[in-house]
Parts: sequence; structure tokens; C-alpha cells
Amino acid sequence: MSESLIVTLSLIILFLPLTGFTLTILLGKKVPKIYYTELLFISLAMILSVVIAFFKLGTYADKTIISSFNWINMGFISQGLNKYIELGIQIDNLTVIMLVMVNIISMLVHFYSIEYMHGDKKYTRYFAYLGIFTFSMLGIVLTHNILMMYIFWELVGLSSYLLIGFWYEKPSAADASKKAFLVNRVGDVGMFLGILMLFMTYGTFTFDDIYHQISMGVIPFNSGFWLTVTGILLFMGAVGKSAQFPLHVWLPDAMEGPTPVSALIHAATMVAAGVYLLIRIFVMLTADAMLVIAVIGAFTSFLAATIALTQNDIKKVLAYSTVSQLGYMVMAIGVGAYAFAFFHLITHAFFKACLFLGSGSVIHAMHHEQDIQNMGGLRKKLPFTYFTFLIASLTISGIPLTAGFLSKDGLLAGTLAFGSLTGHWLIPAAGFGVALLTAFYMFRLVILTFHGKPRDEDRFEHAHESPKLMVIPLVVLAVLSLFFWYTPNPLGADQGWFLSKWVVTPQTVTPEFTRWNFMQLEHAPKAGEHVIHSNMYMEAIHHAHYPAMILSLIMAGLGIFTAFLFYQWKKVNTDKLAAAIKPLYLFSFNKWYIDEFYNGVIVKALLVLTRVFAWFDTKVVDGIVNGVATLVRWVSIGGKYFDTYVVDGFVNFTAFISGLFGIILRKAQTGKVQTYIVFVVFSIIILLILL
Amino acid sequence: MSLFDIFFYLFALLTVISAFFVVSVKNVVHSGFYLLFTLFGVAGLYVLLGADFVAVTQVMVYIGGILILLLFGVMLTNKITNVEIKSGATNVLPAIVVIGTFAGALVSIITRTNWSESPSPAPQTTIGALGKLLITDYVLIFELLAILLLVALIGATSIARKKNENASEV
Amino acid sequence: MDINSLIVSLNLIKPEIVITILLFLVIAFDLFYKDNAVIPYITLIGLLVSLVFAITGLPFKENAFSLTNSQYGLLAIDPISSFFKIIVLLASIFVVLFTIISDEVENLKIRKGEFYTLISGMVLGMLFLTSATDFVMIYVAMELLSLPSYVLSGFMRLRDRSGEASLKYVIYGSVSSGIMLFGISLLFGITGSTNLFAINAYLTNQSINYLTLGLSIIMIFVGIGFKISAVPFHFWTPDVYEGSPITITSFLSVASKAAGFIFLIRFIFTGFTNGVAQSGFWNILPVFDWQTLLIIIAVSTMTLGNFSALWQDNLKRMLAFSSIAHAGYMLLGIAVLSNQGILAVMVYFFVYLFMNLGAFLIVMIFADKIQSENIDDFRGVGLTSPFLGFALAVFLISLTGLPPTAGFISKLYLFFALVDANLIYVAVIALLNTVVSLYYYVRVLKHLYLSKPTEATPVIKMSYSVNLLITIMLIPVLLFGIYFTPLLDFAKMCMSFLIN
Amino acid sequence: MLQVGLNHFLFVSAILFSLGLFAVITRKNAILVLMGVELILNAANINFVAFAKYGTGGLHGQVVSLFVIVLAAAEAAIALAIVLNIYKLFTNVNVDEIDNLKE
Amino acid sequence: MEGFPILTLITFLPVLGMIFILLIPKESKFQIKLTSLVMVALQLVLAGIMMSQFNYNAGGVFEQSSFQFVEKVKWIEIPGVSWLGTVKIDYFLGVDGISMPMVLLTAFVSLIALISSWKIDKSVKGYFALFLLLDTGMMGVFVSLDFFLFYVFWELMLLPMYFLIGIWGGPRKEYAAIKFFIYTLFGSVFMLLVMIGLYFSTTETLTNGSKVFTFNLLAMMDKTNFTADGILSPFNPHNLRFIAYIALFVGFAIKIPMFPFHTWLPDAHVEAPTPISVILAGVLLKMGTYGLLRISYPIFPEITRELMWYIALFGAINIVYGALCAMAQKDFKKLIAYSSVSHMGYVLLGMASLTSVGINGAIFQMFNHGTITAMLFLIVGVVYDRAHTRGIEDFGGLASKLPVYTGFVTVAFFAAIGLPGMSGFISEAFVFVGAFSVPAIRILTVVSTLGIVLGAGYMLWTLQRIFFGKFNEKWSELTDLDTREYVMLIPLTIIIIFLGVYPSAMLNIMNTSVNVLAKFVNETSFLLN
Repeated sequence: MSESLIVTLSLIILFLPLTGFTLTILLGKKVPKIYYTELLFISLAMILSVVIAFFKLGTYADKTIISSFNWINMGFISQGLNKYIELGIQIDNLTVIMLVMVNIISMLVHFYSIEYMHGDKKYTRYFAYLGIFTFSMLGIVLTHNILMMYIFWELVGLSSYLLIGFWYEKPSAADASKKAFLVNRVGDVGMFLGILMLFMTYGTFTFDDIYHQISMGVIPFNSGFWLTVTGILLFMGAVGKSAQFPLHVWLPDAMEGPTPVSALIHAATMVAAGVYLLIRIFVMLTADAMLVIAVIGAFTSFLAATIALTQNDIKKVLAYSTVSQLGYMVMAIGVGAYAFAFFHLITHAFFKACLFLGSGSVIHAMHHEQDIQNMGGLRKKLPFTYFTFLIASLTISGIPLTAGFLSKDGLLAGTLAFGSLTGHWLIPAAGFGVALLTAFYMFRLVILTFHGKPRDEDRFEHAHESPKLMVIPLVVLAVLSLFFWYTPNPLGADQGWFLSKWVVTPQTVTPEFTRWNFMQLEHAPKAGEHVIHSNMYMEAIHHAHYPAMILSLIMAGLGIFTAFLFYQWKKVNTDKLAAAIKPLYLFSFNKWYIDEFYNGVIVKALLVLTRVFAWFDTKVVDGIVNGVATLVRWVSIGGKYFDTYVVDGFVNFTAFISGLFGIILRKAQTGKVQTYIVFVVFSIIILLILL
Repeated sequence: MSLFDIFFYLFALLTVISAFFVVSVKNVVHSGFYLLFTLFGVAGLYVLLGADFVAVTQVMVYIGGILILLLFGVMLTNKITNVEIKSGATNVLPAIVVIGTFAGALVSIITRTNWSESPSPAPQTTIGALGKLLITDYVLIFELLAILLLVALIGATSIARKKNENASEV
Repeated sequence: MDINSLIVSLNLIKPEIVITILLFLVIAFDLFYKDNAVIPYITLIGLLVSLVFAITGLPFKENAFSLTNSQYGLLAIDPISSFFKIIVLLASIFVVLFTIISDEVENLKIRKGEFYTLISGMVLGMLFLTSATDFVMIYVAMELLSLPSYVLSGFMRLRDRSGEASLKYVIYGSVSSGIMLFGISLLFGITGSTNLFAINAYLTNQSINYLTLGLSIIMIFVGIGFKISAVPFHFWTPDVYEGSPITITSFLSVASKAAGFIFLIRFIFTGFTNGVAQSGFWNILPVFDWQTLLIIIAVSTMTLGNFSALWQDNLKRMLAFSSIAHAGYMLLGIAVLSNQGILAVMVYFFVYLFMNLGAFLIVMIFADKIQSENIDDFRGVGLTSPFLGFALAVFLISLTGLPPTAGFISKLYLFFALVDANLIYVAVIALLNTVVSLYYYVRVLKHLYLSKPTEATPVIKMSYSVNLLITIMLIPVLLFGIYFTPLLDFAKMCMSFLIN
Repeated sequence: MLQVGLNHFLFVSAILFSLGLFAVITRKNAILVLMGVELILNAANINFVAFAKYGTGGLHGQVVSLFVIVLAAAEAAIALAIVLNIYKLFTNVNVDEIDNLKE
Repeated sequence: MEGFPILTLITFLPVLGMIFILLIPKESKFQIKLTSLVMVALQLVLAGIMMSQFNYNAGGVFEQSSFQFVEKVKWIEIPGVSWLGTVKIDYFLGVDGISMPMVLLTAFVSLIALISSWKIDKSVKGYFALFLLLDTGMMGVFVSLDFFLFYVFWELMLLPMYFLIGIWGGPRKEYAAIKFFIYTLFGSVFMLLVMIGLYFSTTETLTNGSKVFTFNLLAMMDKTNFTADGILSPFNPHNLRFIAYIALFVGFAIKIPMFPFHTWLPDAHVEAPTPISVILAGVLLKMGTYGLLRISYPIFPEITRELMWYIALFGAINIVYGALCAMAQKDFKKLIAYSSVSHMGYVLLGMASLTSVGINGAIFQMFNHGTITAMLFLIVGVVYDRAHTRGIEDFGGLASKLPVYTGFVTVAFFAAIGLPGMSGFISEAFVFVGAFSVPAIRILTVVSTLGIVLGAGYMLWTLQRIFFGKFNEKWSELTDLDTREYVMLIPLTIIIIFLGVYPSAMLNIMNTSVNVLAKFVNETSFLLN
């Protein structure tokens, strides 16, 4: 398979979902069954991407295939040369892996949705939206330049908007979709500014060109600081899309969309785009930028994990878990654990999709009941769902034999190494803390949902295992969450093909004085050699590996154990515990709190003011968004008045003065001819004086 | 103080004082009579200035024509039974202020001006010279005046005649 | 002055002679011929003949009725005077046509002869005024113009408003002319002559008292200002315009004004100018600051005219104020004190003739039918009577000075002159005035088109001849807006007297 | 000072002019207003004749004054006719009361 | 095509149609509409032919030889005398890359607006006659290369617009119409003054070697044509070029409409009938920015450079202020009107950068705003036609009742937000890229990006309030789009998406000219110090 064929096929993969979308949306009314084409195309895309991946990873593993064309002539930039915007695709190992991942999950979700969405009156449109989403997501994956990434970035935002608001009759859904889009926009503006900085400095949008120029020492305003700023601005895009603090608030709300959509977009693919962006720009991140990223990632993951502890809505738990895991990945980028960030992205995609689809199955079975307090004991009714859900939960908790163990372990090792090298110990501390919390809340979820006695007998009676079309994707995803896809060694992925052959940490191109000193290379890389980091770093990683593995295992085990202790064996009365640590509990349980807050019960809010996190989350973070919205509204109302009374008023005032002038003049026109003559004589005198 | 000066002051006083009464007395008919003296005084001034023909014309046209016309006007615009042929005043204050200023300016300007004077006195009798001027240099104006008078006549009759025209007029 | 030069002079004033004959003919017909319906047509023919003579007289450039021992005379027959004669005669012709159409005057069958006699008298006065170069002539011509106009403004003599108008007019007019006469007498005292050329010669060579000269000029200006209704001598205008028969109003607003303007131009150019520079600017004698005076007057005239017009509900009154404003614009052209300025005035006048008379004509037709001049009664007329409405719209737009109408061209040339003379700030004021004027002109359009026609709104259909007349007036307004070469060529040709 | 010269005549004319103007402005009766106008014209005439004698104008001044007298007559005739008409319409001739035409 | 007067034809075709219409009796409404349609459609065909013949490599801007479809004939020529120079005005038409997009836009939007006018039932004859006259005025502005001609066309539009708003408008139509009229006239009188000033400062050399004053815009761009003492001549040490620039700028700014001269716009839009809103937003607003590019920039390059920060400042104010005002609106149409204010701010910002990219973006934004806002107003018209209200709060949940309509609305709204894949994104991105690359206005650019978020905010909020949420049963009678509305909306949608995907189709037309313009403005040193 030649390179050009790979390019062609990639393009076919890219445009297949778009074609499906176009056909479905245009013909949806006339031909209700048209969505089959969409299904067909996505399956085709999946197969093709696997084929490509096979050949690319097999034959051209060390090669980056780039194909581009001039899209727009921008006019002169300098020296009278016309500048062109290129569109192009860049196919490297990451790209194909992402292609496979996106297509697989997308296809599974498509099939899953056939049953899940059955009977919805906007059935065909749903598939159309999935198509446009897949197209956009593939665009992000394939692009070789930052502008095109931004374009598709916005398009996934659009698809997300459409899908979150799919049931727009529900005001909450309409609200959530709007909120998602707007919050993302805030991040996007930062990203856009970052792009502007890049273009201003380098005159191009293409990643390779930019990195090449950076390595030549060209940096914005000739200052390392501004390179950092550029990196952070671009990171803002990721903050929005990957739901990082402080823009994470949209993601939990986005659960208003259909569950398969949550699985596809808000768990597996779109939200990971932010991480993908960071991976793409990894080489130009300075030490300072990375530190910021690491801190934000760590903080987000901790924040979300604590919230997830007490949520009762099955999807909300998963949503916060997603935020938390995304924080992990971002943190991994921040600490330089590039490969593990990507690795975790892929594994997370599979297990989180599995979890969401599993929850969808539960919800489907429970007739759209989402509160886990009304569930329980579903293990018997939904065996397949339970089983797959359990595997995925183990994966996310980082239990050996799962892929999650591998990625999480490496990731945590990275943070540990980072901590040891830089002294920022809080970051690994957060990482391990979150590992504990993750295991706990996931198993809390599993136990409350599937174990124990059914708490809602009525619903329980009617619950039944989902149809095959829903179960098969679960199984596939659960299988994909296992270790053997990535490495033969269930305890370490370092030697596996995934990390040793496919995903190679690139050498940073930032000027030396902006790097971490441990990323300083001792020698120039030889041709064909993947020199990732300095020996110092490699050693640190190496040293961190086993402690990290052990520690994370302990944490996971502890978490699971506690969960069982609390919920399965009920050795601890959770209610009492909650009462005992009521402040902390309410903190986490903030959902309630928002509602009350908006119902005007601010007094109550003040009572739990001590609970810093909840306060922080609901009032400061969410509140800033809402408050800003309110403020903006006030300002805009003010603007309206300003417009009506001041600007317009000025004009009208002018008119008024003119009118007044006219009236005064009219006073002179008395109708008495003798008065006129007085005026005449008077004017003679005046004129005489004037002259 | 020559006889010329005495006559001047006489006529000037006559003119100014009677003019003052013209503008100040209430009775319109009295005003008319004071106007007679004013015009007469002016005629006297003409004579002093060596303009005998102008003076005669002044007496004939003004006193014999215009004044009579005005008095007729007074009669016609007041019912005969109406004894009080009086007229009030309006705008007195502004008039005093404005005209006072104006007159002051006028007088001060006039007295300060260096007029283009020529020492040669006017010829003794002006009638012949005037007549010649009228039919040579000013013949056009002379003829024009004739037309003007005709038009004025027609205009005046048109507006003042009693006969009622077409009833459809608003 | 011998008989030969008299005959030569008479040859030069053929238009005036024709009008004189016309005057007598009208009187004769009125007296001896029962059917006075022919009188308007006789007047028309007379005016046309006079117009022909005026046009053929364009090449003349001579002094007529010269005084003894002097090369200058009472009259100067030159192209610019012919130009204004043409304006006056055209206006008269149109006004006579209006009168034929108008119900107002047509109802006064029995006094038709008088009406046309007086019109002819006015025309005669104007014609003489266009070429008068001697103050005696000027004064007499002005009186000849004024006296019939006093009568005509009160011609609807049984109508209160008309009578009141004539009273105000006559009082205001005679006081103005009295003041002017006093000014003339002062000027005569200063310079020893009433002839403009002689005055010029005296002012060029002798030193004079600035204040006295200023006083006399201002007093003379009262008379001129009265004729052209320049602020602050305009007070009569709205009242008289409103009260007079509409045909007379339109006549006063164009012809009478034209006569006043040519007098002013001549007064300044002949009396106070010492030749013309190559650039077209006049070498004004440093005895009087004409420019300042004219700019003050012009700016206040247009500003007051426009602002006063803003709130007028009576259309005639509004047009009266609008004509005051236009006088302001034209005064600006003179204030430039250059050939360019005069050219602008001439172009302006030619266009003004058509657009202003046109507007008056339509308003007259409407007012005749609606029996009201109030703007509120004109609601929706434009919709029920499309052609008349369209014509009025064009005339009003032209009065505003928007392209592609001739009104734009006339303003354009005015601003040319102003900018050329570096009077930018004046130009700005004038332009802002244009914006103000838009408001009240458009207000008419608003009532005409934007208001819904009511039951009472009449559908006005005029005869073909009337429509033809309107079309004839529309054509120059539209044509010269797009292609103004002929207009400019004509005006420039008439300017030639100023070149030598 | 008492020696009569041009200025003395001009002085008289100035006063006459002012008084005429005063009459025009202040008197209510239209006929009195007209009388004021006549005073103004007479003032101008005095000037003309005076300048004719003392100035360089010569007889031209007198000619002008002649014309003015004639014009004054014509004007007076027309004005009176108008006043009569007003009297017919309003049954009075008080100028200040005839102010229907105004803003 | 050589010698074929295509520009005259495209400009005066509507007038021809107007004459036909005036000859048709007013009862034959269908014939009147058909005639107009044919004329406007022919105009679009001509524009298409022009585009197919257009030479992408000819620069234009300041040299006549590289203008295309040039028609130059003597219009007015009055031989001079000693004190009055020869007055010569040419009938001078031509297009280059700056005007060509505008010609296309005018032809296209006119056709759409005409179709939208199909339902007009009141005084049909007058409406379509005025409409066609307006069309001529707009087209004329974009193809004139003589200032005098430009001005005539500029003013020619005012009156039809006044009547179209005033007669066929909403309840406060009279107020809105007069406000529009006065505002624009106020602006244009300053333009007139500058025009005259330039006339007296520029000479053109005739074939016989004599120099005459000229209105030729291209001659005014050549420094060597300025006289030594003209008031707007750079050679005159006391020149008034700065003031003239401001005056001209105000004239154009009112049309744009730029803060604080924008208040006529919401009123005019709210009261105008839908097709007129479409024309107003689609074409008329572009004249302001077009005028800046065509006249202010090349004739006053040094002052343009001096003031570019202020232009950008006003651009930024427009963007943010317009968006904030839009957000507070309760009237659907007013909201769109304010969004126009905001979007025209991008044009100003892009122009202020004086870079090829920025100006490219600005012109492209002009075109895109033309199409997108046209679509938005049509959309408002659709719902207003049915519900007879435009209050945003009056609706709710329309999406389930009118799915197709909602689809179009979504497309239009997202186009307005600047979603990639739609034309608006490219132009906004260009504007930002251009503006950001200039250090002086970088901060302003950053501030302007706020518009991206705010724009999305009010658009989506509106979308939600009108179309999402609970269906308001009051509107259960509403019907989805009819054929006529499809015919209007589909072409617009196609153009918006096509240019979003393949913007080069438009950008290539303007590119050469914009490069020339940017180079000209940046390199021509009129400053003689």
C-alpha cells in the first residue's frame, strides 16, 4: 500500500460520514430508512481505518505522511509574496490510532443507537448528527495544521451543540447545549488568539513549519515568555473542549443529550480532542506552560473526583469521572508523560465509552431512570451489561490485566518522576489521591447499581437485558479495554508495541532556556533513533515505575475495598458517615445545592460555605459563568439604555435644539408690521456696529 | 448771523417742531394739520437751498395733493359721527430706544463726515436747467414716471373702488 | 444727449418697449373690448415677443441713455442684464400661465384687465432694474416694480388675508424704500453723483469717510434686502407670501427676487470693484467690507429661512421661508465676490426659476382643489394623483439639492465657488443648512405619500395642457441635473460682461 | 457754529427721518404710519437738495427730489387705497391689530 | 466582450425595467412583478458573465489600464475661460477586484430581495419602480470611478429608500424613514464638500497637454496630479486633508453604520419591510466601507495610516457594543439589526489593519455579511409573515412545528456566529489575522475577539428562546416554508456554505486588487516631510 493510497483512503474515511450526513439530512424526510447509508458509511470508514492502521503501523511506522494543497490565497504578507493557507492531512502513528479509535467507537455507538433511539421522532436526524460529528472529529484527527484543527474544533462544537440539545423540548437540554457551546467558545477564543500569535510569528498554520521555525529559534516577540503565553492560549482551547477547570462546568450538564451521544462525544472522542491538541503542540510547550497545564490537569482531576463521590445520577458520576480522567491526561502532558497521556486517551476512550453505553443500557432497562439510589441488584437482570460495566470499572480503577492499569500506571509514574525532578510533589499526590477516589466512586456506582437488593421493585421487575445490538458494542468495548491490544506484558507497557513502536515521544523544539533542564538532551539524536528525554528523566521514570505501580495498585485496591465496605457489606453506615462529615459530603453533593441556590435560598448556601470545594465549584466557577452572563446582560441592558437615551438622545437633542431655534424664530414673526420695522432698524444698527 | 441763517432756523424749527407734533398728537386730523406745517417748512428750506422749483412742487404736490389725500383717507376710515379720531401708540419703548440710538448714530456720523463740498453756488434760477435735464438726461425716467403714475392710478382704483365683482370671490 | 443717441438707446431697450406697448394694449383692451378673456393671451404674446428681443439682445454690451458729458448712462445693456431679463420674462410667462390655470384669479373676471396691467407694470420695472446703473433709475424702477406688487398682493381684496398682506407689504415696502432713498442721498452727498460708474470713479480716487459710506450702503441694502427678502429684512415675506394670491407669491419669489439680485450684483460690481483679476476674483475697493456683510446676511438668511420653515403647516408659508433660504444660498454666491460666484448665482437662478415655480404651481393646483394650503390636508394626495405628486416630489428634491436634479448642480456650482475662494466654513454651514432643509421638504413628501389617503382626498386630474406645462417645467429640472453643459455654457456666455 | 452750513440741513433731515421712523413704528393708525413715511421721504429730499447746493452733485440732486415727490404721491395713492380696503375688511385701520398672518 | 458596455447595461437595466413598469397599468400586478424579476435576473446573469470574463490578475485600484470593463466617455465638458477652468466630468465606469464582489453581491441580493417582495400587495407599481431605481443606485455606486458619478448614484439611492421604508414599512415607518434620510444626507453633504475640495486640488492632463480639474478618482490617487496650492493638495503646507478625511469618514461611517452613528439602523430595519431590510443590510451598509476603500484609502493614504488605530478602535467598539446591544433586544429584527452593527465592526477592524489579509478579510466579510444578514432578515420575515409578531419572548419551541425553517435558521445563525465551514468564519479569521499582525492595533484585536463569544451568546440564546423549549400552543397554526421561501433561502445557504468551504472563489477575485491597494496605501508617501 503506497503512501498516496493511504492518503486517499484517509480522505475517503474523512468524507464518508459527511456524505452520510448530507444524504440523511436532505433525504431524511422522504426516505426514512436513509440512515442505513450512514450506518453503512461509518462501518466502511471503520474498516478502512483499520486497514490503514494496519499498513501504516506495519509498513511506515517511522514515517509521517503529509499531503496538502493550497486552499486560500491570503494576499501579501511580506516582501510581496502571496501567502497561502494550506489544507492538508498528516498521517502519523497517532493519527491512525486515533482514526481507528474514533471510528470504532463511532460505529459501535451508531449500532447501539439503532436500538437505544428507537422510536424517537427525529430518528434520522440523530444519525445525521452523528455523521457530522464523526466527520468533524476525524478532521481534527487528520489535520496537519492548527487552523484546520480550529475549524473542525468548532464543527465538533456544533455537533455537540446539536446533539446535547437533541431533545430541545426539554428546557434543560436546550440550556445545556447552549451552555456547552458558549463555554467552549470562551476556550476557543483563547485558542484562536494563540493561533493568531502563531501565524503572526511564523506566517503559517502548519505544525511542522511552525516547529521547524521554533527549533530555528524563532519565537514570538523573541521572548520565551510569549512562547509560554502562546502555549497557554492554545491550551485554553483544550481547557474548554476537554472540560478542564475552570471551564469544566458544561460537561456534566451535557449529559442531557442521549446517552450514546454522551458515550461518543462527551466521554470518548470529542472531549479527548483537547488532549489530542496538547499532544500535537507538545513539542512547543515551554516548561512554564507545562507546569500550568500540569497544575490545571491535576486540580481538575481532583476536583471532579471529589464531586463524583456523592453523585447519584449514574450519568453524572460518569461525567465527573470523565472530567477527572481528562484532568489526568492533561496532567500527564504537563509532566511530560506524552506517550502515557496518549495511551490513556485511547484506553479511556474505550472503557469510558463502555461505561456510558453500559449506563445507557441500564437507563434503557430502567425506563429512563438515572438515579442509582433507585437501582440495585441489576446484576441478575442485566448480566452482560453488568459484566462489561465491571470490566470497564476495573479498567478505570487501574487493576492489572486491563489497559487502564497500564496507562494509568505509566501516567502516575510520569508524575512521580516529575515530582522527584522538580519538587512539585503535589501533582503526584493529587494523581494518587484521585486514583483512590476513582476506584471508590466507580465501585460505589457498580455496587449501588448492580449489587444488593433492588430498591425500586417496580422498575426492577420490568427491567430486562438490552437487545443484542446494544449488548454487542458493550462487549466489544470491554474487550478493547483489556491489556493485550497494547502490550504482551500485563504489568508494563513500556516494551509493548504501542509505546515502543507506535507512540514515540518527540523531541521538544523550544529554545533551551525555556525547557525543563531534565528535558535537555545530552546528545543530538541520531537518525532513526527515538531519543525522548534526557538520561536524567529516563532514570527518574525508571525509578518511579515500580513505586508508582505499587502505590497506584494500593490506592485502587483501597478504593475498591472501601467501596465494598461502605456499600456492599455496609460495614459503615454511609448515612452516618455522611452526617459525620456533613460539610465534606454536602460539598461533593453540590448538585442539589445549585438548585437551592437558584431558588433563592442563599442562606442555606451560606451555611455550607465552609465546604470550600462545593462553594468553589458552584459559586465561583459555575457562578462566574452565570455571573458573567448576568453581568453581560446587565451591561447589555445598560448598553441598550445608553443607546436609546444617550446616543440616540444626542441626535434627538440636536433635533430638539433645531426645533427650539425654529420656535424662537417664530416668536419674532409677530405678524405686526411695525415690530418688523423695529427689527429692521435694530439690525441696521447691529450691522453698523459689526462693520 | 445773516438773514439766511435766521430764516433757516425759522424753517428748521417749524419743520422739526411740527413734525414732532405729527408723530405725537393723538388726534389724527391734528396730525394731518401739523404735517402741513412740516411740509411747508421743508418747502422753505428748499427755497433757502436755492431750489425754487422743487419748493413749488413740494407745495403743490405735497400740500395740494398728498396731504389732502391723507386727510381724505382719515375721513374715509372713520365714521363721520365718530368724534374721537384718535390714534394710540404702540411699541413706544422699543421705538425710543432703537430710534434714539439710530438718530444719535446718524447725527454723529453726519456731523463728522467730510462731505464733498464745492464752493460754487447754485445758479439763481433753476427752472430752465431743470427742465432741460428732465428732457435730456432723465427723459427715460421722466417717461417712466408717467407710466408709473398710470399704473399706480389703475392699481389704486382697482383696489379701492366700490363696485363689487364676481361673488365667487372668497 | 442728442436725438441720435436717443434712437440708439431706444434700440437697445426693445424688450422694455414691447412691455410698455403691451401695457397700453392691455389697458386699451380692458377699456374697449368686452370680452376680456383674450387679455391673458395678449399678455403672453407680449411677454414672448419681449423674450425674443431679450434673447436677441444678448450680444449687446453698451450703455444706454448716457448723461451729458459722460460715457455712462442710466442703463447698461449687457449680457448679464439680458440673462436676468430672460429669467424675469420666463417667470412672468409662467406666472401668466399659472394665472390662467388658477381658480383664484380666474374668478375675478371683471378685474382681469387690471391684473395684467399691473403685472406688465411690474415686469417693466424689473426689466429696467436689471440694467439700471443710476440710482435714480434704480429707485424709480424699483418703485415701478413695488407699487403694482403692493396692489397685486392685495388683489383678492375681499379676502382678509390678502388685504392684510397688501397693507403689510405697502408699509414695509415704503419704509424700506424710504430708508434706501435716505441711503442714496447720503451716498450722493459723499460722491456727488447717483451714477454707479461715477461713484466707482470717485471711490477709487478719493478718500472717504468709512462710517458714512458704511451707513449709506447699509441703508441702501435695506431696500435690496427687502426685495430679495434677506434676513433681517425679510419679515414681510412669510406674511405677504401667505396672504397673497399664489400666483403673485410665486412671481414675487422668483422675478422680484431676480431683479433684486441683479441690482445687488451691479451695485457691488459696478460701484465697488476695480476690475477683475485673472483668477476671476474681483478687486474690491477697500472702502467697504462687502464680503463680511454678505456672508453674515447670507448665513443668517439661509439659517433662519430653513429653521423657520421646519414647523410650517401652511405650504405657501413654508415655501416662503424656503425661498428666503434660497436667497441666502444665492447671496453666498455673491459673497464670494468673484466671477465664479456670479456664475453660480446665475445657474442657481435659472434652476430656481423652474423648481420654485414648479413647486408653487403644484401647490396651487392642490390648494385649488383641496381648498386648503395646510399640509395636513394633503395627506395621500401623492398616491391619488401620481403625476402631480411625482412632479412635486421632483421639484422639492431639486430644491433640497439632491442629485440627479438640477438643484444639485446649482448648489454644486455654489460650493465650487465657495471652496475656490477658501470659504470652507461657510460652505459647511450651507451644507448643514441643506440637511435641515431636507427635513421640511421631505415632510411634504411624507404627507403626500406616507400618509394614507382618506375619503376626502381628491383625485386630481388636470387637462393635458396643464400636464404639458408641468412637464415643460420638469424637463429642465431633470435634464440639467444629468447634463448641465448647455446651462453652464449659457450662463458663462452671459457672464462675458464681467470679463472685460 | 450758528453759521448755517450743510451740516445744519443734514441735521434737520436726520431729525425728520428719525421722527418719521418713529411715527411708522409707534402710531397705530395706518394713515399716521403713512405720514411717517412721507416724513422719511422729505428727509431724504432735504438731503438731495442740500447736497445739490453744497456738494458737487449740482442740479441732479434737485431732479432726484422732484422725482421723489412724484413717486411719493403715487405711493401715497396706492397706500391709501390699500388702507381703505383694509378699513372695509376690518372696519378699523389700526396696523397693530391687523396681525392674523403670523406664526 | 471588448467594447460592449456591460457596466452601463448592468447599472441601467433596472431603470429600463422601471420605465417598462411605469408603462404597465397598475392593475397588472403580475406583469409588473414579472418585469422586475426579469430585469433583476438579467442583471445577475450579466454579473455572472462579468465574473466569467474577469481577469484575476488585473490590479485596478489606481491605474485605469488594469481596471476591467472600463467605459469612459465624456459626459460634461464645458470649455474654460480665464477665470474658470474647463469643467470636465467623465462617465467613467470600471470594476476591479474590490468592486467586483460588490457587484455580484448587489445583483444577487437584489434578486433575492425581489423574490422576497413577491408578496407585496400595496401599490405594487410604485414599489417595484422604486425598487429598481434603488437597484440602479446601488450598482452605480459600485462601478463608478468618477467621484461626481459616484456621488450622484450615492444620493440617488436615498429617495427610493426613503419611500420604500416610508410607504411599505411598519408602524413607525415615517420616523424611521426620515431618520435614515437625514442621517445619510448629513453624511453625504460632507462628502460633497470633500469632493469639491478634491476637485480643486487635482488636475488631469488632457490629450492636448492642458491640465484641467478633475473628478476622476484615479487621478486623485496620483500625487503628481495635485496642484501646488489646492486646499486638499499635499503640496499645500496649509492643506486641510486631515479635516477632509474626517469629514469623508463621517460620511461613510454613517452608512456603515459605525458607532456612534449607528442608531438609524435599528429603527430603519425594524420598520422596513423584509425585502428592504435585506437590501439595506445586504448591500447598503457595504457602501460605507466600500467608499472608504475606494476613496478614503487610496486618496488619503497618509492620513489613513495615521488614523488606523482609531478606525480599529471604532471597529472594536462596533463589534462589542453591537453584540451587547443585540443581546438586550426583545425584538427579533432589532436583534439582527444590532448584529449587523457588530458584524460591520469586523469589516472596519480588518480594513484598519492595512494589510492584504485584513483588507481581504474585510471585503470578504462585506460580501458574507451581505448574504448572511440577508438570510437572517428573510428568516425574520418568514416568521413575521406568519405570526405577525417579532417579540422573541412570544415564541418558544417552534422547532418541532417548523423543522425545516429551524434548520435554515440554525444554518444562518451559525453562519453569523462565524462557524467554520461557513463563509463568515473565513472572513472573520482573515480580519483577525490581518489585524493581529499589526502591533499598533493588536490589543484592540484581542478585545474584539470578545465579539466571538458574545456573538455566539446572543445568537444561541435567541435560537433557544424562539425554537427550543416548550412549544407555545398559540402558534400551532404556523406552517413551514413555502416554495417561494425555499427559492430565497436555498441559494443563500448554498453560497454561504460554498464560500465557507471554497472561499478562494471569492478571494481570488479580490486578491490582486487588495494587494495593490495595501501596497499602495502603505508605500505611497503623500507626507512630504
